[in-house]
Amino acid sequence: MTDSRPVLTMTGISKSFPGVRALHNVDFRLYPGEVHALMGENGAGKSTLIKVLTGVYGIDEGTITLGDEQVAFSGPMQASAAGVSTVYQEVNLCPNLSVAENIFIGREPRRLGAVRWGEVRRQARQLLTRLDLDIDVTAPVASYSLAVQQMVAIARAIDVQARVLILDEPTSSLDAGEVAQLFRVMRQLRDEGIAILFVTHFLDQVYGIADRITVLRNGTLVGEYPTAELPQLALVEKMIGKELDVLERIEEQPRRELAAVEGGTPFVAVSELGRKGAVAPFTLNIHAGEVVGLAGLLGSGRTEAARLFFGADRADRGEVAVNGTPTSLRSPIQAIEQGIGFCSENRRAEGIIPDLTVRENMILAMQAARGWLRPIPRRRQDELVEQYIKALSIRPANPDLPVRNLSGGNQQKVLLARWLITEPRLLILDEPTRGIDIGAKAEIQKLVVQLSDGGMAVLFISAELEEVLRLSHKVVVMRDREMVAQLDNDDTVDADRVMQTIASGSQREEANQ
Amino acid sequence: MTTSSLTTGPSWARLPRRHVPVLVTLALLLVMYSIGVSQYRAFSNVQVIFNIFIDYGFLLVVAVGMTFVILTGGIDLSVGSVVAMTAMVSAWLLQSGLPALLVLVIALLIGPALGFLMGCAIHFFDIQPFIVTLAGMFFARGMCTFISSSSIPITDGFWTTMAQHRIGDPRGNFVSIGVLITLAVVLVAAYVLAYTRLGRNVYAIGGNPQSALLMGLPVARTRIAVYTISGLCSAIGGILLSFYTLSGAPLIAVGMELDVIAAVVIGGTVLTGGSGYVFGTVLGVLVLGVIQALITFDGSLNSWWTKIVIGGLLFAFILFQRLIGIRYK
Amino acid sequence: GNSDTGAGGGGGDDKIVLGFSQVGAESGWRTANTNSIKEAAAEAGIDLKFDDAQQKQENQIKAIRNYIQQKVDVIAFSPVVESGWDTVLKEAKDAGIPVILTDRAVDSADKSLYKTFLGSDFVKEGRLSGEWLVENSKDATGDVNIVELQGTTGSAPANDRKKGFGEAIAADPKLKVIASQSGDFTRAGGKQVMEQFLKAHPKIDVLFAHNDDMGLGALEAITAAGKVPGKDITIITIDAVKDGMQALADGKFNFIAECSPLLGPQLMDLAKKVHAGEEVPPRIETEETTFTQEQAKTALPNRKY
Amino acid sequence: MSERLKPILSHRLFWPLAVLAVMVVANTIYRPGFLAVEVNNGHLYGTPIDILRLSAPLILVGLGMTLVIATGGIDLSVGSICAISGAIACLHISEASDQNSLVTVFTALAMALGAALVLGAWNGVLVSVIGIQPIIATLILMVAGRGLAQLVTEGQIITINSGPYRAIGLGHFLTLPLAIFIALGAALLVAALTRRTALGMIIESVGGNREASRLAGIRSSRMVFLVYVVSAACAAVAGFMMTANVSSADGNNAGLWVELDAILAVVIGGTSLAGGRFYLSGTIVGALIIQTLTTTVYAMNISPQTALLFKAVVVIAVCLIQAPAFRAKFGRRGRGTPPPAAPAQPRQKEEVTA
Ligand SMILES: Nc1ncnc2c1ncn2[C@@H]1O[C@H](COP(=O)(O)OP(=O)(O)OP(=O)(O)O)[C@@H](O)[C@H]1O
Ligand SMILES: Nc1ncnc2c1ncn2[C@@H]1O[C@H](COP(=O)(O)OP(=O)(O)OP(=O)(O)O)[C@@H](O)[C@H]1O
Ligand SMILES: [Mg+2]
Ligand SMILES: [Mg+2]
Repeated sequence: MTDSRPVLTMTGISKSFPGVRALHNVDFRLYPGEVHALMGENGAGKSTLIKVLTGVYGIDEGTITLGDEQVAFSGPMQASAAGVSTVYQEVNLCPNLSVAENIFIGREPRRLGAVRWGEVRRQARQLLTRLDLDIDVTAPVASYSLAVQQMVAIARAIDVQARVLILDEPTSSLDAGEVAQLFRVMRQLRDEGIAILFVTHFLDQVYGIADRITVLRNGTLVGEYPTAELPQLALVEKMIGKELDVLERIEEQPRRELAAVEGGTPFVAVSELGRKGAVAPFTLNIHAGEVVGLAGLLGSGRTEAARLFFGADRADRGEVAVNGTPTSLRSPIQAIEQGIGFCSENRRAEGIIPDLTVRENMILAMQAARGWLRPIPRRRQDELVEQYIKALSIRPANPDLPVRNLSGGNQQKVLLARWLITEPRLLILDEPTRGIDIGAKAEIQKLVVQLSDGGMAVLFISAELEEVLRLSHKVVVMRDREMVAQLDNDDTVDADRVMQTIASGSQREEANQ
Repeated sequence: MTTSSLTTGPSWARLPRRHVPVLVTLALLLVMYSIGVSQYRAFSNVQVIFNIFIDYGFLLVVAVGMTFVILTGGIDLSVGSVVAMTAMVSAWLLQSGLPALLVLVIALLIGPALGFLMGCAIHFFDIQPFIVTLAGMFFARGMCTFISSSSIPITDGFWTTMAQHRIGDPRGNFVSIGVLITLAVVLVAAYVLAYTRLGRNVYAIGGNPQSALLMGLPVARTRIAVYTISGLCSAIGGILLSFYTLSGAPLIAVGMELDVIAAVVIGGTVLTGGSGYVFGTVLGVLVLGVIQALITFDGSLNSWWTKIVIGGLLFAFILFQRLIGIRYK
Repeated sequence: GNSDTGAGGGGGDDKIVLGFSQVGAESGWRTANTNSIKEAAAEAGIDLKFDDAQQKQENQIKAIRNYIQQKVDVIAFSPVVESGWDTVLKEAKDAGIPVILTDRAVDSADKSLYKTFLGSDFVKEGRLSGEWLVENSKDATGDVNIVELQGTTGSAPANDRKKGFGEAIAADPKLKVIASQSGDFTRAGGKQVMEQFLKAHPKIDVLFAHNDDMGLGALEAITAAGKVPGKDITIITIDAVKDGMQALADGKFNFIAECSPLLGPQLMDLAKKVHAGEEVPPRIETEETTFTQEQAKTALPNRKY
Repeated sequence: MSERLKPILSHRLFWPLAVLAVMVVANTIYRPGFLAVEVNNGHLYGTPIDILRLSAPLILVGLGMTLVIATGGIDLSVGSICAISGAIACLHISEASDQNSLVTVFTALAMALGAALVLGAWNGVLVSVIGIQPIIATLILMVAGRGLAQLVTEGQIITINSGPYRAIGLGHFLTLPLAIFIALGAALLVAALTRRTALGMIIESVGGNREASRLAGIRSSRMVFLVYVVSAACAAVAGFMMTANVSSADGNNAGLWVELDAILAVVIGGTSLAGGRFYLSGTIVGALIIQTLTTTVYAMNISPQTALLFKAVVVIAVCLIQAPAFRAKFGRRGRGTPPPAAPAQPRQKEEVTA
């Protein structure tokens, strides 16, 4: 399967940022016709290794050989010209341009120097069909959900005539169906002899597609292994440097019975809440201490429903009662005052404030709720920030670093901390584990369970159905922007059952109570 | 498994949505024009519109260049001074006896050269465009007074012809050659933005420069190119101005950059970059022209009321533009 | 005839319509000029269409074009700069509308483009100031150090006043301009520049300011430096606006060359004449004088602006 | 470079201050008396004092502008607001029977400040409620405001003769010009308001990512509204100083182009026009640099014809020397420790997703 000579060799790569040594003497090889997984915890240096390769960052030490030549790209433009095609970790598209244009910009089909728009659209449609995505390619990319954007970015990358294809966490917001589709395309490309570098935090995906695995830890190379020779547990051990037991613990965590949490007035009760063009009216109760999972396919309207709960978008019909008293949630502030928190799936556009420090990002929501006149005393800030840096193992553990300098996964944890600090009574988590490593993911799941035991209600959205099923007391199934079912999460409910519900759709299942 | 398609309607019904701001602007412009016609009889003369094109030709050319810059999310404050400097240099060189063609070439090179340098400083040294082009503005204006502190008349035959040749019926309605040059510039710019890679890269950078870089687009080249283009447009604008006034004056076009930016923004281009059209800029310039024409035709305002009314009309226009634009979105 | 006057011409058909394009309202002087013209027009029964160009030549050209469209009877304007008027003036000529220049001249080679020029001579103002200084420093022994506050760099009054003054003081080699800087015709500018002059040059005998406002600003700087204006430093300015005249009468200034803004009545006169097709002289200078401290005391009570 | 120097060299204010020092040194070489300060009538008198006094209005306008820019906006109307407030105050005083009465002066100040607040609120509404782009929203007032100022003064220069009002621009306190204390007081007030409370962080957060801030529960619109009001208030006080400095209100010229100088000061001070982090101390140093530059032109007797060229050169030099990218390229002559390579990324601009 693999050639004898690597298409890409990186040797002795070191890279430091002010105050952080992101990579230290790392070697990496990539063979044509293989899928090679790059693994490591959040902040291990995976993205940095990729960016060093494509010239986004300069290298401090080390050499890169592509084919037979030693290369030092001055930037992504040169890299892609040399046949290295990359999807970077954060979705990097131009929000103002159309889907078709985002796919083809920089290499549009032209005649006499003029872009052939018709051709661009036609080819874009074709390409997306290959990924099984049927959307309007003339609409601006920003009008689509993050998952669709991720697919578009992938489409852009796989169309390039490349020798090396790099995918940095392409699947973080995709659901099983999309992932399967993506893997089909990846295998096809691999068989054509393309070398694929693949980063993910999903172990089953690694074992599903990767031929070999390279593990990084703390910016240093742990080793390179054929997938077949590295069992899951060993891989995890190599990534985190110690044995992991939380993973098992979470599996056997006893979830309280639904009956135990339901009853009494629900904390939030919405009836026929809806917004034209976004979500069809739906009715849902969430009780204190209850975890409600939202399941559905990409673009099924989970995010939009969640936003109505938080007042991020205004509902144009329906009623809301908090603790039995009717209220209206017309803006995030009102929702926060009612004790609701919302952690957005789109951390770059709607989450982090890149210039502010980790500390400031963490206390922002709490501060906003207190009002500007009552700053949180520095000592209290320190306590809170330190507590959550430790609890969520945010690295580097320096609260005064601008959050933009953190790795993607760590930024996500900062956002989570922002809401946990406010101690909300209902926390809406939209893809909270997106881009988070397995250790931290387990921690977060544990946290959700703990919080709900402590009486906090959680609305949990994840592209990973297993995760939803593991945590929720109740699973709400959405399809085509409509709530189609509410399932009590008892022994009868499993992934297949949910998928069936999604597929059969309209048939409304008996909502509990 | 196919993800469901959620398009909100047939594509023809959605298409104009992008153009809503421009269409609204056009409609409001027509409303304003008809107010003028209903109030002042001579306002309906075709020549009034032609005059706007004659009088605002150079502004429009410069605004086209500025559109490129603003689309990338930058700004160019040097344009007014570069216009003045170009006119000044032409007048000065002609005065010293250089042949017209050579003067034209030299004058057309200075603007882009300065723009290129500013673009390099902005891109390679990562200095904010505002400050770099402000320095460019000081520099170009300084060059004007350095060349001569009083205005220099142009008597060259070529220039005079360009200035005074009237296309159309000499007694009736006419436009100047400058207007044709202006229209040519507008068309070329519109084509470049819509149909060439350079144009598309401009939009991409305006949308998100970091993404554009990671998508492998030539960010450096494009950034520098837009400032060079703006410099070139200012140079053309300067030449047009020197046709228009047949002289180079050190203090001409002071504060023009603000008019230009206003025209571009009124035309629907967003200052943070990434969205806007050259056609919108044309409308923006026309809006300024019609406002000015309304004021002159009225002829009863005193100096300060003139300013207040200009501000008021501008406000009314933008307010309606905004309110109607939102409703149709 | 004006039977075809465009709409907005207002008034009866027999009224002359005068389109006037003013430079702007950049100073008190200019406002006095505008007021004079408006008042005179009302008095003379002339229908005035007024436009403020906000110090932009382009705006003036636009205004003139619009006046041509409106078919006014006479066009008058105070050019922002000297050059660049040929094209539009030709259009006016072709449309058969006579043009009168006020306040500032144009450098057009073709004198047939306008009927007449009415205004002051900036060079002369500078020269008168210089001549007075030459006369009054006859007895001085040793060098007389002059500092000059120029108007806005590149503007016609600044250039011309500097020129006239320079020519006049060349007559006496004792008179030396040791520093010359632009104060932008404003009080704040004059003050700020003068502060630095005072620190850089321990011995300043004369201040020549291109307008009263800069002189008034400089006064403050001189006082703050502990010197007595009008005594320790001789102050010469141009314009003779009210505040300036007051300073002169108070003995703080020493000499002002007048630059009168009251062109209105003369302009209306001319407008009627050119409209009737009468011949007018190609250049009419406004009646202007100069003031010394004594003259100022007598003139001050009946100054209009 | 020695390890001890590093923190100093990497301090944000190091390069702006260095530029300021270079200008002062150059001036002193040109004219040794440049730094001389003497006592005159019981006040300190000398060029450095002038610079401080004259930069006071610019510092004030710059303070407000810093906050506006921190939210990602811009305020072009400050110059006009200076003119209007100065005009209103002077008009009221000039009409009073006793111009020296404190009551008159305070009423005048209150009226003018009130008017400025209204204008600031107008700007704020246009930007935050109606959603007009800041540059164009404030351009409206920039144009119309000049007209309003002239409407107040009827196009004339209103000269007043009021001791208390004069004191705002020219008075002394502890031998130093009062204007310096006013500017300093305003700076301290703004600094306290923003840094002692959470206001500063909230403003930075709104400027850094408005949508994210909204979702974190910040009333973004209200903050945006507020900064324009503060900016107008600062401009109003600056307008008092400018008019008091020459004891007259000139509707046309007071505060002309001060918006450009203020923006320049803010940018030299290290605040990005894209919004986000802001540095009040940087703005103050920026304002001092600009005023020193102007004074240098006068003090060195640079001819008016070339003064702008000189300014251009200095401004570009200031920017270059401050730009980390420039220093990284040309500063690493010495073989020693190479400075960490700055990421070759343009300044990050947040993705604005609809
Ligand atoms: N631009 C930067 N400036 C400073 N430090 C940075 C920068 N980019 C990354 N780092 C640091 O380098 C380290 C490696 O980050 P990197 O993004 O490569 O991690 P990663 O392995 O991709 O993690 P994740 O799984 O969370 O994406 C982190 O400690 C991060 O804080
Ligand atoms: N497959 C698709 N086809 C067309 N539009 C889509 C699709 N997926 C998402 N969208 C668009 O994305 C927007 C947001 O959908 P939303 O975020 O509510 O979905 P979601 O269930 O949260 O899915 P995701 O997993 O993508 O976050 C919708 O406005 C819709 O127009
Ligand atoms: Mg990463
Ligand atoms: Mg979602």
